[in-house]
Amino acid sequence: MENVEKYYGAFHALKAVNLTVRTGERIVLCGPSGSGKSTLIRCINQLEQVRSGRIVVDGIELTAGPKNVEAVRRNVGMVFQQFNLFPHMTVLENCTLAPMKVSGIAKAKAEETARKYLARVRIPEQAHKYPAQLSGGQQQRVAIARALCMNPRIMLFDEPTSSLDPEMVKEVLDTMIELANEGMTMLCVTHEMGFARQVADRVIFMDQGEIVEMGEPGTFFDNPREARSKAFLSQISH
Amino acid sequence: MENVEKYYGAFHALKAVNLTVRTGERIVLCGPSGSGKSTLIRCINQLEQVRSGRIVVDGIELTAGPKNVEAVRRNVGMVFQQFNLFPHMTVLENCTLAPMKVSGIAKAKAEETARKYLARVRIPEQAHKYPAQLSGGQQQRVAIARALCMNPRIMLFDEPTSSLDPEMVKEVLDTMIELANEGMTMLCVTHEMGFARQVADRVIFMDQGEIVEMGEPGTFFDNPREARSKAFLSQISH
Amino acid sequence: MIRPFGIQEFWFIILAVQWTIALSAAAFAGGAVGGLVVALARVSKYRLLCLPALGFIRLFQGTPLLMQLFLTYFGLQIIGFGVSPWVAAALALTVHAAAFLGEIWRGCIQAVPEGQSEASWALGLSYFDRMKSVILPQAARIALAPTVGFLVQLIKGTSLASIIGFVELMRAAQIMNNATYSPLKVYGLVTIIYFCLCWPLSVYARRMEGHYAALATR
Amino acid sequence: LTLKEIKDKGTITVGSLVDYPPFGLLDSNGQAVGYDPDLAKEFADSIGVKLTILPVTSANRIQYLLSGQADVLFATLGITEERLKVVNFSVPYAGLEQFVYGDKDIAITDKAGLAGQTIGVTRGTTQDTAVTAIAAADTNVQRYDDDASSAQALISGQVPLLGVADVAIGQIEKTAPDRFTKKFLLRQQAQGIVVRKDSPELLAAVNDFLNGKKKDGSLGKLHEQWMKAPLPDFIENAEK
Amino acid sequence: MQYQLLFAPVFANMDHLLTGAWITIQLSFVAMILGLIVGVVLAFAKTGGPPPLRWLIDAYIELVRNTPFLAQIYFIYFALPEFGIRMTPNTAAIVALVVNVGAFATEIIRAGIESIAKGQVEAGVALGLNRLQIFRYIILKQAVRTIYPALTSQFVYLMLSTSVVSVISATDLAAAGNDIQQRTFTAFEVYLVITGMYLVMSLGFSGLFRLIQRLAFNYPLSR
Ligand SMILES: Nc1ncnc2c1ncn2[C@@H]1O[C@H](COP(=O)(O)OP(=O)(O)OP(=O)(O)O)[C@@H](O)[C@H]1O
Ligand SMILES: Nc1ncnc2c1ncn2[C@@H]1O[C@H](COP(=O)(O)OP(=O)(O)OP(=O)(O)O)[C@@H](O)[C@H]1O
Ligand SMILES: [Mg+2]
Ligand SMILES: [Mg+2]
Repeated sequence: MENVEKYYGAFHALKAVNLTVRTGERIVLCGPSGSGKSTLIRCINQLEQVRSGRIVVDGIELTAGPKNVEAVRRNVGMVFQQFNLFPHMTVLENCTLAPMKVSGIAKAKAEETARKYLARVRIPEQAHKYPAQLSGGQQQRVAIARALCMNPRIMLFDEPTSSLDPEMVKEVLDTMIELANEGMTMLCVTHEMGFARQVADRVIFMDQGEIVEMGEPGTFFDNPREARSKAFLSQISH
Repeated sequence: MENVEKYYGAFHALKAVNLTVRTGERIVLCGPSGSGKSTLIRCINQLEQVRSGRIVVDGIELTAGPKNVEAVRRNVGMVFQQFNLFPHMTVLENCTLAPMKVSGIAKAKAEETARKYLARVRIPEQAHKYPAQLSGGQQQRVAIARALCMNPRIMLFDEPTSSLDPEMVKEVLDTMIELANEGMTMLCVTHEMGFARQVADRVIFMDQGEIVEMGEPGTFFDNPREARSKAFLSQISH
Repeated sequence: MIRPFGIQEFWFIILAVQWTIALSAAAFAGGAVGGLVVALARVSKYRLLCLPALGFIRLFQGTPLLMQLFLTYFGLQIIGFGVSPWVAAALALTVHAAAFLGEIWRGCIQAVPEGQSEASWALGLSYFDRMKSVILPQAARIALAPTVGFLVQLIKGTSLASIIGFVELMRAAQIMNNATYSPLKVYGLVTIIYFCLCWPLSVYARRMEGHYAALATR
Repeated sequence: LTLKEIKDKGTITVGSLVDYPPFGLLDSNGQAVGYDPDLAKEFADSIGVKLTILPVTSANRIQYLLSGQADVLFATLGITEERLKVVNFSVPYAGLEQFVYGDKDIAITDKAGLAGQTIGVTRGTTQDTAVTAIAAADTNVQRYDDDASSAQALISGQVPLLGVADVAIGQIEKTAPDRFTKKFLLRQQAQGIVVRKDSPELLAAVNDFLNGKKKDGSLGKLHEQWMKAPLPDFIENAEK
Repeated sequence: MQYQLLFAPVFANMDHLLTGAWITIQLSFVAMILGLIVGVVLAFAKTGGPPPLRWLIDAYIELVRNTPFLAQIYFIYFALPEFGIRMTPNTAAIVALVVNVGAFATEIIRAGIESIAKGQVEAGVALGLNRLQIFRYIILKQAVRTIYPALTSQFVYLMLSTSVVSVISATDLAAAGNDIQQRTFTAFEVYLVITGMYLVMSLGFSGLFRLIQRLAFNYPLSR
């Protein structure tokens, strides 16, 4: 990601952002509300178009044309704050839709894969329920399984636990930790500092559309360099 | 509150709940989602009708007839999780509506009172804005001021901070702490343990419609008696 | 005896617009009052109010306006309350409007979040104050667009009053068509007139809808 | 209402068509004029009451009378058996000749030719009754709400044939000259003024009025004025 | 004057009325299905098609929504033949109904599509689905569920508006009623009976729609 600039109308949402993520790296993004964290990761799979700059994912230049966008989306899985499960489909159907329609995989095969990932996020028994019948934590784990079914090489998480009840945060974080331990490349917006300390290779702190600070979690949390980072950290651990 | 039983259809939401609150007492209610916390405090001002049992507020028996309900509602202020400000009225109008319509206070007098309470929740300068123009924390403080304008003898809070961004939780809690210090009788559903420790006279833990444990915050947090309380406490402070 | 479609015929049709407008206005005014009552009855928790309101809505939304007009005009005469076509048309359209507006407004009242009612209750407001100061002003904002939309439907609906011989725009057109045998000119003109009456309202309704959506997503 | 009640009230409400020139139409002031309204005016004068014209629709004419909205109908109603069952007719005061009429190229001379054809009529008129009576099983009869619609159906080619009265034929010829011809005569239809069965004195008064006007020739003059033709013989001589 | 209600002639012609009612049901049903298809296609085109297409659709919707159905049906039956398009009355009635309900359905379905949370589309995009797939598999069913009440009342309204198609000599229930009342001169009674029949049909349609709703949209909504 080189020199990426993003505007919403006149609003400058990302300012000359540069970021390189290596395969297998696990990155946590944090920063105050409105700092551009979501915008940044949404640019990676082109949910938002950038004004200028280059984004290269897995050797493919996203910003070069619509063909590339297709290819990149297949390799990038995304998990949203609001889960965004499809309420009119069962858990299994949620997981098999994209493999069947996008990759053209046969139904039986797609279901097999789906069950495998549902087992991995520990809810194999919920396959035939509808999203609304699950708790928030279960829903978010389905969302993770759904993304995994496309065999992505990178996973993006946008505040995956912040609309969950406190009791459910842990089960989702555990799933994410497992995933991290298996070597998945991950970019994760979250304020869960415990998680960041445990798995992140790097923590990135953003404010007002800029990357303000970047570093190992230990260093960042205990010894932030910038004034803005300090202010932020003191606020969220009041 | 004696032997209160509440059903939603066939669902038994409150099971033989007994609770006495003394004037000036500050109580924090906690417990897992769906345990009946909201139901309990909503019964106190008759937002929900109970099946059986007696509720006596300030010497008036609520469960005895509609006349009493009117009287009790005037003495009980309530603050909701979703603020529930009236979006089509300015902050000042929100605060003066009930005093003018219910207590028949003249406009000038009502506005004076409203300004006093708005000053007390530290947002005197926002009086002429509309709720949508305020941050969540400011809105919740307006909601508190609005309830105070009716000079209630008891204040009920239903998770007043749980739909706020982390940065705004503190300003609302501070307002509540001040209120507590002034001697207001308060019943508060919240998971903010810091707040509970600081101001609560008693913490009540509910599960599945029952009061499971009740005690001083110190004792309750550091040394819960019941297994269910322990499990809950370990979960929310993971 | 046939005559060409000339300036005189043109004016005859144009002038009939006043009756279309008068009929729409009368029906809308009456329907608004009735609709409010029906809507409030419909959201009431008392079955004794709720069920008759529901029955009223089902009956008048479930039968053609054409028949309602006819039965009102001749039915009133038969039971001994003979009224002019104008009164009968206004009455039938009023009832029709009350049923539709009642249903539209019920939805709008119910679209006001439950928390608003709860907050009013917690503040001790009476039913009357709660409705007047809190619920209805908010419902009204939601209701504006669909209400104007219904007004368009009502204006078009007045064209059916021609069945009882009331001379509004559509009936005037029929009369002129029978006199001139120029249906394309006559009905073309009438269509343009209806369009001119309704289109500004439709545009306004959509603008309001967008306005409300913008407010709601804030 | 009985005749006496009408006289006491001082006004008579007459149902007339206003969309059927030259029998009934609206003048430039929106007043009902034509053969029917003019005759009604003279009748009201003759019994010494004021006249109110109630414009009626051709489809629901009789309902206006039966339900009591109108006291009497001067509404170009053909005298038929069916109608006589529910209302009373005066002596004939006008007559129409009804034809099967249609595209020049269609060669039909009698009712046998209607087999397999599509023919339009105006719903509920006496042509409707006549055409329905002679139509073959496979004749497709299409009924429109008023004469202008039937005529338009013919002119726009939706139907090749029409059962229609001479008055309307005149109008069609002006709009679309030389496209259509009369095929054969359906029947000669006499029109009467209509009152309810429960008002015999009113009927008698109408008959007296009409017979008087026939005798002194003034009915013929009024007819001449509006129809540009004398009263047909079969009406002039009809006794009822 | 005492008006005697005479229902005997009406009931003597009940078969005629029932035939008319059956045709009304058929007309409504066919028009409904076709109108729904028109609505779905146009709503899809309108929420993402090229601007000229959207303008065209807008023009169509505005024209239909702001003119009386009576005028539309006159135009289709009497004026289109001048351009060489000739239809039987019942076909013309269906076409007019489809044109009419198609415009309303487009607007309703569009509103439904716009009411779907943006996150649903984003989730689809993130999974790599294309625009048509997102519409077909994710949006459509949810959209129709949200606007189902509006859509069904529009259809009932459509069924009731078929009562004016008799002006072009279509043979629906209202036309059958007209024929009978012209022969028996019991207009009031006939209209009373057919009004009752319309009521039964609209309640029946509403019931049918509720049944379809229960069968087709049985997935639970969020708690
Ligand atoms: N679609 C949009 N149109 C206009 N402005 C937008 C849009 N989306 C985001 N913004 C603005 O861009 C800025 C960055 O938004 P972004 O969602 O990336 O913040 P964030 O760091 O994810 O915040 P949060 O923690 O609240 O999710 C914010 O100021 C926001 O108001
Ligand atoms: N209106 C209602 N109808 C039916 N069931 C209800 C209703 N309101 C609440 N319940 C049920 O009653 C139980 C208690 O609900 P309550 O809202 O009191 O829980 P709570 O402890 O406040 O939970 P939370 O922390 O999620 O707010 C829940 O299981 C809930 O599903
Ligand atoms: Mg964000
Ligand atoms: Mg609660």
